[in-house]
Amino acid sequence: MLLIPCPWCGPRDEAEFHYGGQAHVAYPENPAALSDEEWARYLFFRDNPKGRFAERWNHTAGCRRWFNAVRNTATNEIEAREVTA
Amino acid sequence: MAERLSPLARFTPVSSGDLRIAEIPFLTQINLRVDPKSRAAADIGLALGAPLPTEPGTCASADADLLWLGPDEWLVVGERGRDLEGTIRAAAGTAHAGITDVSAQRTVVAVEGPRSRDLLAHGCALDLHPRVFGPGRCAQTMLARAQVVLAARDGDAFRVFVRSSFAGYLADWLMDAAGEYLGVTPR
Amino acid sequence: MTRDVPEHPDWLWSSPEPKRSYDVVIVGGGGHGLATAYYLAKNHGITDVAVLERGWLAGGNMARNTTIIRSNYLWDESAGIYEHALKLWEGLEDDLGYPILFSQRGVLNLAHSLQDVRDSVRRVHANRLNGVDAEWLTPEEVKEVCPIVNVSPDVRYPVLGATYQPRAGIAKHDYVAWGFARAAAAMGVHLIENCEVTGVEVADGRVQAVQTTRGRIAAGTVALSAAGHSSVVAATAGVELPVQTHPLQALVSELLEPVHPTVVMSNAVHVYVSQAHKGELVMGAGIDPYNSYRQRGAFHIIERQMSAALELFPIFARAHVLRTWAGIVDVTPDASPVVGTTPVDGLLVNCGWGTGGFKATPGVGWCYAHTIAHGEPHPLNAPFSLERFTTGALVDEHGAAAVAH
Amino acid sequence: MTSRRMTGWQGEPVRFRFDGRDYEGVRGDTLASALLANGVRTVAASPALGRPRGIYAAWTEEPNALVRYGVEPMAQATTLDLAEGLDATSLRGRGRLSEEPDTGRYDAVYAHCDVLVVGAGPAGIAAATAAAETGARVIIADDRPIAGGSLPDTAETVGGVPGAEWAAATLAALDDRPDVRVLSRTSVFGYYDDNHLVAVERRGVDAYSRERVWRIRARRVVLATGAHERPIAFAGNDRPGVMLAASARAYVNRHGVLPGERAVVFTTNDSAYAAARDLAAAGVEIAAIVDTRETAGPAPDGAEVLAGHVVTAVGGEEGVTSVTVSASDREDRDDREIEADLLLVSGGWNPLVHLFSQAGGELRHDDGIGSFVPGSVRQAVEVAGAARGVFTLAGCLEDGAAAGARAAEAAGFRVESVFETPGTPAEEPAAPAGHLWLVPSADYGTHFVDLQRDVTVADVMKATGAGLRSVEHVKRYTTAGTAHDQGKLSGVLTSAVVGHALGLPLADLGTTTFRAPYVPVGFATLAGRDRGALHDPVRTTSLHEWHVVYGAPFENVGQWKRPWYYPRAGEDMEAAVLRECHAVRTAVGAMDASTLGKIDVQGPDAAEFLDRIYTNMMSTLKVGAIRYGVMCRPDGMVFDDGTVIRLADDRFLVTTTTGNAAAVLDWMEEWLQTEWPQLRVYCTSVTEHWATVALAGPGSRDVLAGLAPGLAVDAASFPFMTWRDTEVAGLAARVCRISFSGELAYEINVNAWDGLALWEAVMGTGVVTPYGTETMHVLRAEKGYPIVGQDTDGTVTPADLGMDWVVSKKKPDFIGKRSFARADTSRPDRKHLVGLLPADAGRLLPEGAHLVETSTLPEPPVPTLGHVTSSYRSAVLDSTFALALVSGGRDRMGEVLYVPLGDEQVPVTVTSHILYDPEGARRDG
Repeated sequence: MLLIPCPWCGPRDEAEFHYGGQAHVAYPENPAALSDEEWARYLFFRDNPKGRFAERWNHTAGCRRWFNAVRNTATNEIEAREVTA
Repeated sequence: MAERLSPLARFTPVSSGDLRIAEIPFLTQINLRVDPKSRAAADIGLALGAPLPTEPGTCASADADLLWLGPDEWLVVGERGRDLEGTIRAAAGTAHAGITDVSAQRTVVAVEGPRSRDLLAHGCALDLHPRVFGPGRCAQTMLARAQVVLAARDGDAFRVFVRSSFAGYLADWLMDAAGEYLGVTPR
Repeated sequence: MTRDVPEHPDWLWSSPEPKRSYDVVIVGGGGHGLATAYYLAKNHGITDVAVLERGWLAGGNMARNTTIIRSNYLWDESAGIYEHALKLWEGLEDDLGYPILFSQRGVLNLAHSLQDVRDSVRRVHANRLNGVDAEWLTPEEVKEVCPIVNVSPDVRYPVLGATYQPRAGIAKHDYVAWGFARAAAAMGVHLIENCEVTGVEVADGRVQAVQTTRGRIAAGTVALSAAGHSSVVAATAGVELPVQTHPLQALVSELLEPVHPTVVMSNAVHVYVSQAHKGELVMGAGIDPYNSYRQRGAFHIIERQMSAALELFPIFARAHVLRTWAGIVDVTPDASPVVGTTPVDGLLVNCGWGTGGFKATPGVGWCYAHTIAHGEPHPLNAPFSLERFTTGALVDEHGAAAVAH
Repeated sequence: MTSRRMTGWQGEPVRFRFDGRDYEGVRGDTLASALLANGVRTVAASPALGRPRGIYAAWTEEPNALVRYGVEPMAQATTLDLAEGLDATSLRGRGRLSEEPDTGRYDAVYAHCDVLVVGAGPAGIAAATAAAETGARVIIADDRPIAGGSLPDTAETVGGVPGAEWAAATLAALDDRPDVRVLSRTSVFGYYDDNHLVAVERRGVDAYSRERVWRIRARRVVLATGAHERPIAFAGNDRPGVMLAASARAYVNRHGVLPGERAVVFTTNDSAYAAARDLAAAGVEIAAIVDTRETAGPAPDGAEVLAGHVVTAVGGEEGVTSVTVSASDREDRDDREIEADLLLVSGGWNPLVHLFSQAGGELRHDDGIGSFVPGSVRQAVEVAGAARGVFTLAGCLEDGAAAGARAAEAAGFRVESVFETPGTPAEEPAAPAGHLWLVPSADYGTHFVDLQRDVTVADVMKATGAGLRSVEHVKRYTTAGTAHDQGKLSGVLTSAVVGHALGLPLADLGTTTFRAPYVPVGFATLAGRDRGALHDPVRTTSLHEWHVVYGAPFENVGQWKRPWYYPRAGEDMEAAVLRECHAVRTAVGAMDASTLGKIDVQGPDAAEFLDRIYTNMMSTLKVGAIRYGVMCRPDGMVFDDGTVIRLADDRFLVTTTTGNAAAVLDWMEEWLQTEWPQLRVYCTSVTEHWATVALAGPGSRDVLAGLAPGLAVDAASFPFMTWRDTEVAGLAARVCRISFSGELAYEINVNAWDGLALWEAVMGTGVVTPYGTETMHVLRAEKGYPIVGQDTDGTVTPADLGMDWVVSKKKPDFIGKRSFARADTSRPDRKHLVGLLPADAGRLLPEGAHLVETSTLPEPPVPTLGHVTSSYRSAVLDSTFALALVSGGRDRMGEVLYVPLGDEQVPVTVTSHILYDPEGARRDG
């Protein structure tokens, strides 16, 4: 059970959170202008590094805020955090 | 007019020297969303008699209880029948604020007494030690398998705000867990 | 006195020093990599092959799965490759000359809601059209197949019925891997342990070699078969894969006298359980939700699984969890694998099996070997291309196999 | 049999039964000590070879003495408290699950502390005391019923009193502190990320819960878990009467039991000498001490010490009768047989690094002790005492105190006074231990490595001979370490034997992975309170009790209980549903629709936000009006549907399907917070604030008019897809004129606590038929309205459903729009939602059945055209009918397709999915 630092509520058990995958994958400015390949990248391709990974969490059972954290996927240690703008 | 029926109307309150569990039905509850730095937030605080708490996990008490739910979200709780929505709406004026009557969305279970923390610890992962979660603290979290808003009050007393549809489950769970502190013999 | 599992042969494989160059380098010495090497040699006569394993052979998901074998998948594409695998399983013990303990004790997939029932019946009908044995059982019939399942209507999520595939079952995972390894090694394939691939060398759009912790090894074809580590290896060749790596936990009980005659799976309550040959109950759950390469899950997943298991099997109440563990599985957006070519010439990929890799072992080894030998996919694995994510022609097994094991 | 209880040992007698024979032990015994006290030597047959086995150890490391009793399928006699009437049966490797239901209650507790100390031996108690003195919140957990770790086994003194007394008194004092919790009989069995540890407390059959799982979050952890004595592999080392030396000492000092009369001690180190002294003092004759080292330790009175010797054979099939020893230098072999009934073994000590390793800690090989000790670790953990290779009592006390202080300091507490460790008797400095794992031999067939799996050195050598180089492979080849004891004694020994076989140092081979749980934990224990009705929350509406009273069976929809139908006396489901459908089509019915998700969406940008979320246009909706909407995922597949009602320019109320209420709110919050933070919108769930009663049928207007005299209900005043705030039955209500049946219909929303009053008022009119979800499903299907999740499966677009009209062509973008242009989503032969009418109007197609083109079935694989998603008997159509997703279905109107059912090919005709009132003539009544 990871202890995840919600920037608002403080550290809480992993079970209170919903995982949101890779951070900083913005919805494309103009999807209609993208090729099928580019759109497929947005839909289905996400980084999957072994090591530092900027990812999103939602504190669903708490304040319901989304935030970003950097976690090492090899050790599960959360290294830093920032609130999603 | 027919009687109102609370979600735990069939639940019989329990009381021992160490532990008391009872429903507090029909409280007025308003979900408030507003930018905490806005003029509207300040005005609403004035109208309610206390500034909206901005420290996460805290509750302010004035004419109503103001429970911090999120950085721009509060649960304003008052006595049965109070028009808190009107008060808040009037204070907010035309400013952008989300003001929603949720009085029947959740009911409240009061858990009180010296064993209240022991009881809640069976299903709540938060550290409920009085130094960490003493009077004036509140949190949205899980109690057993139900989402709740938990608020600590003076004298080892807690209010558990639970969604109406989960109230029956939570009451059953609390009674099963409380047996140990109510002197129920093991099966 | 006889033991509860058969003896292994006196000879398994040798540990040769890697050569500087091979026709084919298979990255990953798990079940899939070993089966691929075996079928390359057996079906295609290609034996200048090295299987590179970063740790010990078949020590990843092959050593960590719950050994369930079935082919009752919903979509035609999935049924095609899994049924091909099941047919190979049925002859594998003779084929490999190894006692893999393939036991066709049947698999029950329980339904707990009306929608579960619709989805299950749909799958049964689809299976029959595809020549996959499948039946829909009422709760009473479930009880006949597996008397210890609680089919009382008075539980939180009653059993409303189940699909049943009689030809499905379990096998002994280590024995399967070692059977493939031994047979491949006997045909000249080099099995190289403690040899981690740290990079794939590409020049002019064509694969050249792999860099390893034991030096550079040139290769005509590099075939990835690295499960949870697929994206890490592929990334060194500039190839991105639509997979995410998650922990998947499982557990065993103490050894118990036989009590559970079949395999029971329940997607709705996230439990699957069989009783292995030695007598231990083998159970698995859903994946842990976040990306991780740590072969470790969280304990509340196990606690939840126990709660669900006891709803179905009250008799398990005083069984004990003896050992828990986790593998790391690579999951695609449509819960179906990717088996085929990549934008890099000579670099092939087999990944994204999520929780379904073990049962496919001979089938995917057979198809992947074909793909390596011919440079293009066999019709059975052609639907599982990388391109499907661009066209949208997904093989979406979420509905039927979100917790597919 | 003679009693082996030491004379003068006091204890309340306890009667018990083992393998059908009656015995007597004393309170405080384990089953194992009681059996030994009764002279029972053979307690089991080995699982594979059937060799007789005796008690080998004294606690959780015991490999042989497995029993079942009551509902417990497998337990160790060495950890089982002797209770009056205990009836235990020995096991041969496998347990047996009891058919008797387990009536025990189990539960869990969350706990938090600054310092968690695992193990209440000398090091643990010192650590806890040192930490507690700083004011830190401390939990100390120990798996034994009596604290003190090895102190009760060794009878050493601490601070001038017997160690066990010191331990009990110190712990009692600790427990009196407000911020210290002492957990006895509590095994910490798992160490997870972020210092989350789980433990099981065995509270006993008289407690409210028999066993309790502790979920502990600790800022710092001190592991003071001690060490296990390790066995040596030699010929016949499995005979009853062979026992670990320290375990024999424990039986003497803890239980007053003599495990034999005449003992040989086989050791590589000094610790067995102390055991020999205690046994001798208790009356066991020490025939010889066989020490592998050339320089032997000081002999206890009268015992012969054979330095540089090993045990080469053990005589006695049913139990040790003699021990053959030989000089370990084989050139100078000088076999000698010594008569004995007990052989004590000490191969040195293995620190218990299981939890440390689970925590992610690296292990390091320590040449001095010849085993693995804790190395580096990321988590906030200290290791103290024997668990890190400190084997003296004074050393453990000091090490523990230092670790406890360090842990408290790291948790932010100030160490103001140094905790004075109590005095201990002077100890002779130990001579260096020797390292011997196996006694060389020409035949390794009875050199057991894992007693419980019957694995010998010969088996290990067969594995290495087959080409295996990894200890993990050898474990799997031989099954060593996979039994009930999880290799507590065999693990390191197996590695050492592999090293011997391959000529590699133990340090290079390492161990197999240590995995949770450290001790077996019951399934029911872990399931805890989440059993039966509490397995998963049951969600109910405010009308639930009424549905129960009126006999409705319930359908599980997610966690909700929804009334399925309301059978009258003598009716089956089919009859009830046909009657309910008929009532709605011809008169009026009412359904509890409270479970639909409801989200209040407020803010100046609410309309713009909903335009982006829904496929259709919501910003053009007028205040007072209602629109049906569909939302898709970015991949273009239908995610949810429902109605949107506009309450004000800047306020909407959105409804969702029952199952997706939480998912849709999360979805909206995700887009608002992470993609469109500039939009000024707030979303709030009001699902349970409202109770919703759907009133449907041509008679619904009259019923509503009667209940809401203030409301103008005529079609012109209250048109379709509008809403009104009014009073219904004297209750403040919001009435929406929407229909999911095609009939004139209303949804009446009141405050949830008024829900039952509203429903009773509706039913009080005497003309309204209650109907359940099944009737609702039939009625909507007749109208061709899809149910998300039933007629869709995550691969269906709005166009597939024939809902092009709900997909805006005007909006520049909305979630999912781009995907509609992909090659696969624009294919003409996609599966479309169509209706099916069986040629035989009485034939009900099974939901899930497939469609094929031909009237005879070819050999598989047969291409499928699609499948039946919904299928019902229709009162109003006087026929069965179905909805189906069919490849190119909209181009197949009127075609006959076939549904293979068993040996039959059932013909069906493809029709529009709207089978009833396609003109919509009935919606105004």
